[in-house]
Amino acid sequence: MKAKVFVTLKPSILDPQGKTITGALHSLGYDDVRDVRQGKYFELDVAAETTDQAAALATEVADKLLANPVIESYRVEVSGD
Amino acid sequence: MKAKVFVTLKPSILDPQGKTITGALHSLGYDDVRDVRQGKYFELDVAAETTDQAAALATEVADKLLANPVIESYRVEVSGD
Amino acid sequence: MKFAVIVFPGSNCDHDAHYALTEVLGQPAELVWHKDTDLRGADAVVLPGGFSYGDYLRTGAIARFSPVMSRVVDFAAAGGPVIGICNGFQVLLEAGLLPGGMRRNRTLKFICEHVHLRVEATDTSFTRSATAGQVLRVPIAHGEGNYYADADTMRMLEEHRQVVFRYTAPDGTRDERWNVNGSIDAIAGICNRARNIVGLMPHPERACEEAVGSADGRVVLESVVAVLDGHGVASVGSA
Amino acid sequence: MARNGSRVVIDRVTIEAHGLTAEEYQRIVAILGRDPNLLELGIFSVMWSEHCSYKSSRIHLRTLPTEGPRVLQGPGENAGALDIGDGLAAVFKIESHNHPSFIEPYQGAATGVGGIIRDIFTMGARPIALLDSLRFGMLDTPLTQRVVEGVVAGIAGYGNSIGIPTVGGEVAFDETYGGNPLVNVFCLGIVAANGIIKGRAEGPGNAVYYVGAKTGRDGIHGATMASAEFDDASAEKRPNVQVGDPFMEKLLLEACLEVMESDALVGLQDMGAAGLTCSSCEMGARGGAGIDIDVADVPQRETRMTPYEIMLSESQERMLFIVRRGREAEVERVFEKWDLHAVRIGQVTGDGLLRVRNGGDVVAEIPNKPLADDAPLYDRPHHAPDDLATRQRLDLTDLDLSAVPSDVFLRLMAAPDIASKRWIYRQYDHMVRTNTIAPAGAGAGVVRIKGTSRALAISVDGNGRYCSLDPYQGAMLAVAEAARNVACVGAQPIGATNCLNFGNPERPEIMWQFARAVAGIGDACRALDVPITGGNVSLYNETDGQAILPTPVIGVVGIIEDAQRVVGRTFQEAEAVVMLLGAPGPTLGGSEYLKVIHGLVRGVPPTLDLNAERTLQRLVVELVAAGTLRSAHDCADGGLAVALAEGAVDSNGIGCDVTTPADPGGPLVALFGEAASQVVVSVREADADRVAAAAAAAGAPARVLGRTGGSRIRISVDGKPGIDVALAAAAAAWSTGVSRYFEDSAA
Ligand SMILES: Nc1ncnc2c1ncn2[C@@H]1O[C@H](COP(=O)(O)OP(=O)(O)O)[C@@H](O)[C@H]1O
Ligand SMILES: [Mg+2]
Repeated sequence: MKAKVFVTLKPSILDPQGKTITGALHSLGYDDVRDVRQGKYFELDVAAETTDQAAALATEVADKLLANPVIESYRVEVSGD
Repeated sequence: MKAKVFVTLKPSILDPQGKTITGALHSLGYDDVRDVRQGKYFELDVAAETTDQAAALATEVADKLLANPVIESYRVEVSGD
Repeated sequence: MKFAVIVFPGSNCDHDAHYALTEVLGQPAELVWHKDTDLRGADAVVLPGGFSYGDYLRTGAIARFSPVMSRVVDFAAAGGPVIGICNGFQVLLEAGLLPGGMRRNRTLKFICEHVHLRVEATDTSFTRSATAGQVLRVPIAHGEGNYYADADTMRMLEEHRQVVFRYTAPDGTRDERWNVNGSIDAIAGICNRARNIVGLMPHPERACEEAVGSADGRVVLESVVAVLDGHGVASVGSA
Repeated sequence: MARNGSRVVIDRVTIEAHGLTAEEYQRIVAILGRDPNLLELGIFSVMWSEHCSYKSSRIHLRTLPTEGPRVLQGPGENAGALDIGDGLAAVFKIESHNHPSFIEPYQGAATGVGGIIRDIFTMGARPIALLDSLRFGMLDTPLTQRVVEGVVAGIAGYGNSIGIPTVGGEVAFDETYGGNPLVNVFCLGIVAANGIIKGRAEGPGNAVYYVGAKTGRDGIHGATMASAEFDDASAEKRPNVQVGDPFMEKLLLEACLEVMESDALVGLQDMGAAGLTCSSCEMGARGGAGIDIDVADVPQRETRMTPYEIMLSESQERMLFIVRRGREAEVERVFEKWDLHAVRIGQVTGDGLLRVRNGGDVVAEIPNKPLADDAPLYDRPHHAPDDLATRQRLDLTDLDLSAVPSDVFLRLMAAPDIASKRWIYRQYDHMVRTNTIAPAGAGAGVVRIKGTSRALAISVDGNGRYCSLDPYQGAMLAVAEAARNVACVGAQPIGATNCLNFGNPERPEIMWQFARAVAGIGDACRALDVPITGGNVSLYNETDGQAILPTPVIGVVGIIEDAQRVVGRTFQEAEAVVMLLGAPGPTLGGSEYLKVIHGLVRGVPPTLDLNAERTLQRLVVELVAAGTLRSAHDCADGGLAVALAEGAVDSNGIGCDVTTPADPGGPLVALFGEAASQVVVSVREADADRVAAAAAAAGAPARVLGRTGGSRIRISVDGKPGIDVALAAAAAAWSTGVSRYFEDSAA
């Protein structure tokens, strides 16, 4: 089963990458892009019976390794296929 | 409006990060995570009337700056809120 | 006394630390493989710089799960002096042995150059022999040294005087233009409350001989030697 | 004969698609005594590509001097080796990764670094230094800015991660590189002189092992791409970009060096261009042995890969090695320690054949020697370009030479070719391993050899403008400049490597440039006693038929007996005496001044007197060894004025007040004209006479120009006013000349 994990810097934390990208976009004339925040995106291929199992596993893994709770937050999505 | 851009390495391209993360998870006993691929995730705050406008803008930006077409492919998602 | 220099896959300043300790300071030191489960009776532990596991995922994120790290945790809990340099600092953060986290440098670029550090606390295991406010010229070499801690943590760090090094101008004055990587409060290094664990982004082990540009970093390694040889009050254990 | 080979008929189209001519195909049929199958054709096509076979260049390369008392290994192995005393050898080589670096700048440059590092540690050497020689289009175009950002970040990303310091390099900018940047990377390592490992397969029955990254469909036809002239069609080749994995290579590096501590290894070679094909048949050919491998045993990253794909894949970070019979287990253990799984994929045989199996069935069978060594050799027709005479004509009276010297000076100091490269080398870890003893930005990279009193100095240099006006002189000047840079820090040049970047050799003007350049390199290396121990050729550097400037890049290695004596180019104190060693006689031919101020690449470059050059270099080395010099810097781009200013701009505040000899061409020629064989030195008052005497004794011209000190750069011409600017202004122009084109220049 496929599980997706999205990791982003906590909203309160200034994101140097996002800031630079926003600046670059504005200098390219894309002023309608008000702000950009960059995060990480993981596609996990997990062995699980149910989507709940998959979600539980992905969450545990995100918690333990994929995200650093001190500065990042994460979200897990499981698609049945 | 919020637009999300998911950037992933093209399937045939080596993903050293994903490979290393998979290895780490296995040595931590998470063998049920068969494979991990790492990508980038962008949250854009865009000024747009319609979700279509937003999607069009995000796509253009992803094409131009966020993704490297030579080795990466991307997907755009717009949530009305 | 004896040093253990931990070698993670991808460490690349392990030999530099070992050389500085043995050839320059004349101290016994041993390279300890990350899969080892004892510290060979070391009196002090160095987590060296480099790119453990390629810095993939996050700097230090994978290395902190190495078998040897649980030994390091016990050793530190017992008051043993532990220093994390650059990647080693990042490992200490990931392991929760020191508070806060790292972001990409403000410029998003890797930066390698000599910078100036002001010693903010002289009662840690690695600054005992330094003088308060002393300015050290030491190199940095990192892409992710932009230190961050939330408001509560910052309050805690101030309250317990856990900021050990700050980036400053050559004359030691605070100035955002000299905050090379954009770290919060220009923080270059911190310690734990017990003051036996120190982490810093700059490389004191690269600044132990004038021949390579500076010997200012020696005081950091000499401090722990002094502490362990019993000159000066050992901070070990004292909270 | 290959049975289960593919059934595809080998028709003209297939042969052409493999970049082979009809004659080359006939040669293959003659070697095999039959028609090849598709896999065999693919194998020949990559081995006989320009990139791997040097078919257009070899007859010229043969003329290079490759011998000398210190040469332990000349061309022919993965890298060359020189004896540096104390039982140690320096192993070094330079290699290009030009085309991939345009297609994907970050990964192209990164994998280039990975490739040359593998060439060094496959020899058993611990890599301790990298240098990069780069060429880009003009910085004011967004495309070039992106390429520069990517290439520099890619070199940093790989070198920094694996922990090998990038201690020097060079970069220049010219329109002709806009669509075809040059990324040449030099790597040097140290090994016990008696511990050099060769890329040989020997001893029938010994096991053939594969270790490292799994094989994917990376860069298939990459070897042929790397030498196929660029056009829009190259767009389709884009999916073939390879991603580097410096972490994997770091593990390979440490594991291989650990394995080599015992004698269990017979031979080792990386899988670079042409991957498994090149490494297996080259090792077999060098050892006069056969290799029998089964692609089914090759670790694969993707499913349903064909033998063709596996044999031609260029996936990075892979090694092939031969283990002595009975020693397999101990070797495997070392790799396991580093979480690497070495896999046995075959064995050495006595029949001299490259035999490829797929699950046991033979799918290809080719004799190694002819495959590796009997690629066609071409003596391609060459003649001077018709417009050469025109381009060499430079009539100063056609030029407006009335500009104010101080203004010209500031513009030159800010020109990217001359301006500070700090924005680049600040991104490189140039200190890891704590051997780097020259300050970043010095004329040569200097690394001490721990455990000895010695240090090695390295410089990489090339001048495309000179070479486009006179490839023979230009190439000699490149050798001389690299050696002079090494001499200026106090090192005696002992050997060289070269990377020859040119356009399409099928065009006679290009082939002429190549032949003349190689002749120049040979003559200069002979005269300066620096044998060529290896190198690399990169041809077809063109964009839509427009060739790059001919760019031979020379890497010279020098040795310093007393590492503590090393001097830099920067003034050390005020009131020092500034002297010019070497004969005056500057010319504007091919100069930076003409390019920057008049937009011209015209005239005849400086003529090099090899004896004068040799005398000058020996003098400088002797003076540094005696501790008489406070700074030494060679005169190159921008002439004497720029050389003097470069001693001041990062000296934190030490200006100079000097006067140059007059020149019949006028003050601009005197100040900014370029001459071969000149070095600017600063010495203590008390030593000035000694230096003059030593120069006289050596037969080298020497003259006092003036004094260091003051907060201005004052350079008068024969007493008459010339340049007079605040040091701060010069430093500002110089330090922002490159960085101002980039986002982060503020920080
Ligand atoms: N310009 C040159 N001068 C001298 N030797 C060269 C030159 N170019 C290539 N060689 C030698 O030819 C051999 C093959 O070169 P190359 O294909 O670049 O090595 P690799 O297979 O490691 O890429 C090497 O031994 C190299 O030193
Ligand atoms: Mg090679």
